[in-house]
Amino acid sequence: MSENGKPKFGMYWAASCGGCEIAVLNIGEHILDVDAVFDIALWPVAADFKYEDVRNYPDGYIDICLFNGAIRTSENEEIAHLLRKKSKVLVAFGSCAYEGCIPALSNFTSKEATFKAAYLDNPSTDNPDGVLPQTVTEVPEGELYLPEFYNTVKALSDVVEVDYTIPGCPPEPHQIWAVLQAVVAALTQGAELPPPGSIIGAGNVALCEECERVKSEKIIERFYRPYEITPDPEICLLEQGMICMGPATRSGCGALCPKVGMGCRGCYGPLEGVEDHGARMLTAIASVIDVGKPGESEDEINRKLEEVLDTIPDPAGTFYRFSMARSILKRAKVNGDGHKGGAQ
Amino acid sequence: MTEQFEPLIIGFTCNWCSYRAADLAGTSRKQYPPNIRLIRLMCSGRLSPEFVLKALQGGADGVMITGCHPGECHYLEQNFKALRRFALLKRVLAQMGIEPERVRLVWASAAEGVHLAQEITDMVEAVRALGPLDWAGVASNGSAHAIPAAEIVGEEVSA
Amino acid sequence: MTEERIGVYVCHCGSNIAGVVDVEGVAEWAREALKDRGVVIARDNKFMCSTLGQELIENDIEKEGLTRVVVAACSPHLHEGTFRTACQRAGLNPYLCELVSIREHVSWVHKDKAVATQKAKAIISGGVERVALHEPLEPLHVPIHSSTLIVGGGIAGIQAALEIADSGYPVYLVEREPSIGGHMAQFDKTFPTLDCAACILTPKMATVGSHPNINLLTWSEVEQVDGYVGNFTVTIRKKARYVNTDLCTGCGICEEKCPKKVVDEVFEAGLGYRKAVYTPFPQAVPKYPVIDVDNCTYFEKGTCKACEKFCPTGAIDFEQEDEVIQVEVGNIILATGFDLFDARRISQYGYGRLANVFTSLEFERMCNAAGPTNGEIVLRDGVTKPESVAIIHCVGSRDKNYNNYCSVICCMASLKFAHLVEERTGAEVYNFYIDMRTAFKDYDEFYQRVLEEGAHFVRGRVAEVTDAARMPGEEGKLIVQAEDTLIGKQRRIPVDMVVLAAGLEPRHDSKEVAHKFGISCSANGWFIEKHPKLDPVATMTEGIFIAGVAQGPKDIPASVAQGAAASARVLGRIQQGEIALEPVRASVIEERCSGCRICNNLCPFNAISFDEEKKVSVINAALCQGCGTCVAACPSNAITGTQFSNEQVLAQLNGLLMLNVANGHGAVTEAERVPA
Amino acid sequence: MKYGYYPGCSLERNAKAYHQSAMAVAPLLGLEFVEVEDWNCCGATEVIAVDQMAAYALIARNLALAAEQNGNGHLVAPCSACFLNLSKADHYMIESPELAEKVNTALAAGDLHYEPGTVKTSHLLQVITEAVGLEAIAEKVTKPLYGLRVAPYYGCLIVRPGFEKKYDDYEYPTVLDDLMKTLGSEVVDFPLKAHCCGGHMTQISEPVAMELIRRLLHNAAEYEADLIVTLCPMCQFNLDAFQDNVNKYFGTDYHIPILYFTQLMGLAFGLSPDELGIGTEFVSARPALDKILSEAPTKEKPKRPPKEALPMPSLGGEG
Repeated sequence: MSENGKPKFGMYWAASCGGCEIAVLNIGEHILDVDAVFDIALWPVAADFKYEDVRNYPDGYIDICLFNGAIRTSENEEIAHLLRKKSKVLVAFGSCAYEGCIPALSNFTSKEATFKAAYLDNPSTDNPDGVLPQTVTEVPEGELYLPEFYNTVKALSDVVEVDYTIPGCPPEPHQIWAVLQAVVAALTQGAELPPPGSIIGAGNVALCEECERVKSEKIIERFYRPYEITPDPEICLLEQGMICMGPATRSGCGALCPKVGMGCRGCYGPLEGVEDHGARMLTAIASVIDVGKPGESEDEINRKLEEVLDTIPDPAGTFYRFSMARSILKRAKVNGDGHKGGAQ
Repeated sequence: MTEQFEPLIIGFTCNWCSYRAADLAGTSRKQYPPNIRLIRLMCSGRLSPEFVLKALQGGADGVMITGCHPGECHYLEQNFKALRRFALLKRVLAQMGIEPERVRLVWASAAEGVHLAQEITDMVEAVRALGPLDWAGVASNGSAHAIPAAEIVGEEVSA
Repeated sequence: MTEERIGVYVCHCGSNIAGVVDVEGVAEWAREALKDRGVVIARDNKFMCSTLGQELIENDIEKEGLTRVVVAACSPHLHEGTFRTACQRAGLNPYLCELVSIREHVSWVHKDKAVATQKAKAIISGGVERVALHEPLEPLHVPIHSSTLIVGGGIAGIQAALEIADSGYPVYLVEREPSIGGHMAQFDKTFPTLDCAACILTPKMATVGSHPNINLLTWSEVEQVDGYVGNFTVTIRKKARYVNTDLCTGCGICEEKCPKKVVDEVFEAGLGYRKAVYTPFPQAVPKYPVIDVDNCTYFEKGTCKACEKFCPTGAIDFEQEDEVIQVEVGNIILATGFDLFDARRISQYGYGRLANVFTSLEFERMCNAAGPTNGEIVLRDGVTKPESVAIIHCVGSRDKNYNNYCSVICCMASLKFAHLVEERTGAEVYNFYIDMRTAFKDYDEFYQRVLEEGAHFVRGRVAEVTDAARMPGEEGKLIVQAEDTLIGKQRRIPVDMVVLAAGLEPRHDSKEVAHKFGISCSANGWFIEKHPKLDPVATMTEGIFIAGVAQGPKDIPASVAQGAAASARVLGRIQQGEIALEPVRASVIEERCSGCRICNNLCPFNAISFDEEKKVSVINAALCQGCGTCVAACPSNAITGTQFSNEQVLAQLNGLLMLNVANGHGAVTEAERVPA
Repeated sequence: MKYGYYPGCSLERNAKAYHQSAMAVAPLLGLEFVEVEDWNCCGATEVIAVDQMAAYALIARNLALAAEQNGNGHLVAPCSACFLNLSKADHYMIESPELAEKVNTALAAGDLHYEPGTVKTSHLLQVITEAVGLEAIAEKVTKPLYGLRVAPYYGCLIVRPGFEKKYDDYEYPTVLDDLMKTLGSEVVDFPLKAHCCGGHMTQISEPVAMELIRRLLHNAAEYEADLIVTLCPMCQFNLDAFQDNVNKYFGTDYHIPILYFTQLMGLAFGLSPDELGIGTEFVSARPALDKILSEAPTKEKPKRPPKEALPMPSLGGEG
């Protein structure tokens, strides 16, 4: 490692899709500035480092470490601890590290069921002997080890203390660049960093604020899936019956999805003080369903209500698409085969 | 535990009807199992789903949501909002693997002390039959994995 | 750990609580176990609500500098006020005191001492966690505007208007029809005393018309109600009369000259005619006529203008337009009355098909000396006197096919009819009834009197009224077929005339009206009072009162009583000058609101509006009733509710969950704190 | 529109004309009726009184067959008794799973099963007035029944009980009235339109039966009806076949033909009387039918009532 006094930059890739890495590259030519300003201390996707190298760094050697990906395996967790120790500033980068994101949807089922889907039932998998990953495997040469695959996907903050969080699946390049600039400013001109624990690279109010669609009072008679309607380009999607997580989701992306007629999926996560992203959206949406007036019989109301709710095929999956690992319940209660008590 | 399982139920009550129903059950000395603990809200419409989730996650084995009968809401129509949210919450809870018997919506007017007591008794028995929810156990399931200090400080490690 | 200094007070309530809950034990536990949660004092006392008990709290607040108080005793609905005031006396904001119920919810409903004691601890634990997060609150004081809006100019509305106006306060009386008077003005005699309706009503109407404090707005309807108790802004549409009331003298020449005669479905109940320009009846108040544009030849064909030609003061104004005005009032009384059950719905009684079947209201008009027949009781041909009349009770009432309820007035009205028929025609009268209901002063005496006059009473519901003669003597008659349940036989009684005592129904538009004024109505549409016994004229909405049949079927004396009662409530308010509202309210944290507008139509009290400038939702604290529905709905946590914030509720939940029931025999172990 | 068709016993015997006319009219209205194969008697009004289980099993067998044989599960019955029995059995089986179970145990003996609620039974009149509709019918009218005074007779079975909200008003239905007006005929008020024709009383108590029938004839005569139009084989049979007995019994002299509404529809659609089984009735309809005018009678406008007369209640409202 050169001792040119350049701040050290690290980026790690735990359980995630790689989109976050691409997002960083998407900051365009600024990537050169990053290279100019920082020394890369760890960036598996870009440069060849061994865990061993990292272990040999003195504690706090890495000035800023962007950790993307959820905690899915013992390896993810082990490295999280390691990087926490070796980094001055550890950033949960992207939805996976922040709140589990898509990987955490498997918290609706069990490890066994996940394996079954991935290694046995998957049409593109050829696995006649039904071999499943083992933590320890005997071979003539001796034992081979694999990290343990957890039953429950966790957020980075569940296993180590996190200094900052940059939400998004993936975070928007302009937001990433803004954050990096701030950090650089802090490191070079000693500028003020935001208070630890804060969410950076995102807004503080819901997406609707940056969404240009016209909003009015909401009365929803039924819900539509994207393929079922062509939404009016001017009007709030939710009012048209398209599920849009915008009202419950942090701004910062520029309302990209609503702009193109797709409801917000909620990847920027909940707002400050909200403990459960899904629950917030659930209660908001349910409140404006146009069913139930004084005078109507309860059976009638329930019947209509069920009809309307049938137009939301997978409510939990919809409302907790990104936030399962950070939700109040964190996972579903399932038996080994992924079967649910509640779904009986 | 050799003793029979004693479920813990959290009850959210409406200040105007079900909480008074509970009062009435008291004044008329209507006995019911001690397993329920009530929280007073102004209206079933105030109930945030988080309250239910928190209760379950925090150790309750069941949650009873109570309010005025439809059409009798002190705030005209807010219990309909409670009804809508409950209907959707039920579906989400089912996906979370929580048995429907564990979260109930009960209408009880201020005059229905006996009715409320009966509902409580029924629910306690139903949840007792289901056994403990033990969400702490559920959530920690499979993630109880301590990292040996050795691995972090970078001494000899396998793989 | 909280900074607060919390005092916990456990009440014995004699043996009511102490008999089951180990009160000293609980206090002891609170002192020790809750130390780290801010409890600095925990005491038990025989009767916390006694002066001594209250002083205990007051002294501790003063001497020990308590900042929060938890009292574990009876239901908050009993003594919350008591302990809050005690705290206030000692200079602690009343809302920093929490009363938790270990009597109604513990000692009175559980027998197992150990378990009950454990539950009491849990409940106190919840109270302690909660109260630590309480905030000092001040009640909202809103001024009461001294003028009052009364909707409906029937006898109930008239009574209320006069009571208030006579006390020197301004009243706006809004009536949909061209004249006040309501149904009572249509009647001839009133039971049981048989004094003539007009004689007792018209003087009151006249007083209303001329009262300096009453602003009478007939031929007008309320369009919109904004604001809240003490400060309503009401938008009223004054429909065009096409008569300039400043010039009109009410001479009636226009009506006389108008060539267009139409059936009067309203005042004459369809039994008589009126002109296209008309005043419903001679003693109408105000005296000014209106032009009925749907029937006026000029408005139909563009020619005629007879009324204009002959009007001596040139008061006819075909160009007149509706006028929309706004008035400020502090309170509102709804006395919108009823609609008569539409007897056509019971086709087997033949109303509308068989000429000589009449409704009670038609019959009232027929008996009325000023009515279409000048008080003559005759058949539809207008000349023949009936020799026999059947009066069918409970038409559309006490019948699951139509209305389950009793319409209250029909028995007495039918008896009145029976008497009038007897008196004026000497005809045989047959009453077909289910039960006779003649409660209240002098009513049953009247029943006895009618019996003595020789009216027949057949107990049984009428199966059908038909003109299909079956046997000799039935030809040309209306045959009433009914089971006489007293002799257990079917009877067919041929009569000349049938009167249907049709029931009372809520106004066809009562639900919209209720919604407009933010009050609730029963499933059938009667307005719902705040308490059926103890608060019969108030509603759940502050500042809105109800009177008369709009609240449920009742007779004239009861309607008058309610009109007076409602006005008394309003006067009380006006004299207080202002009203204090519970500070349990929701509010929007502007900088967190994204303007998604989810909350906008969740409030039945219209407390939530949208600020188009700032693009955020706004809650009007005075309109807010504190239910918290919007708090629970806000997707971005931008709405908070005082006294019921998420933090407070979750803290209580957390406190409740800290202790768990261990086993059936009530042996209790303290589970470790559950993170919540 | 395709329907399962349950003729019922009487349409093969005394009510042949009803069957014949229905079949003649149906195609003109775009209706296709597929007779349920191997149907059995519905038990009429008696069996239920004797043994309910047997009765319901008997009826349900037809429903099971209908469900099995025709796709849209919509069954048409021209006979009021059949119609009532079929819909009643279905209704009660839906209401009471126990009954449904028992009935199905019985059906199982014949390898049949009926899932309550799968077959919707309608009376022929319903299908014609609701599914086809009066406008469509009006278009088909080529020979309007001008000047013919018709008393519309519903009988008691088709409208009662009201559990399926079958009619606008089961005390005083008007569907048939409207249909007859559409055909151009003049409908007289017929207060007894939903009263009982006596059913099988003719076999049980003559005086009762005779009186019930007399009332109907008397009422129709009172209103100067040329004929009574009906929709129920039992009603038609009683009023037609026993008219002579009534005359003998009471010394009266009624000659009021009783036709099925389908027969009058056929006539209005231009079919010949023979195609419609007209002529098979006991009281010949010819004289009445001869009264049919080629031109619409010029309605003398209602002379205004004397000024002292009181106005009739408006026909507004829900009535």
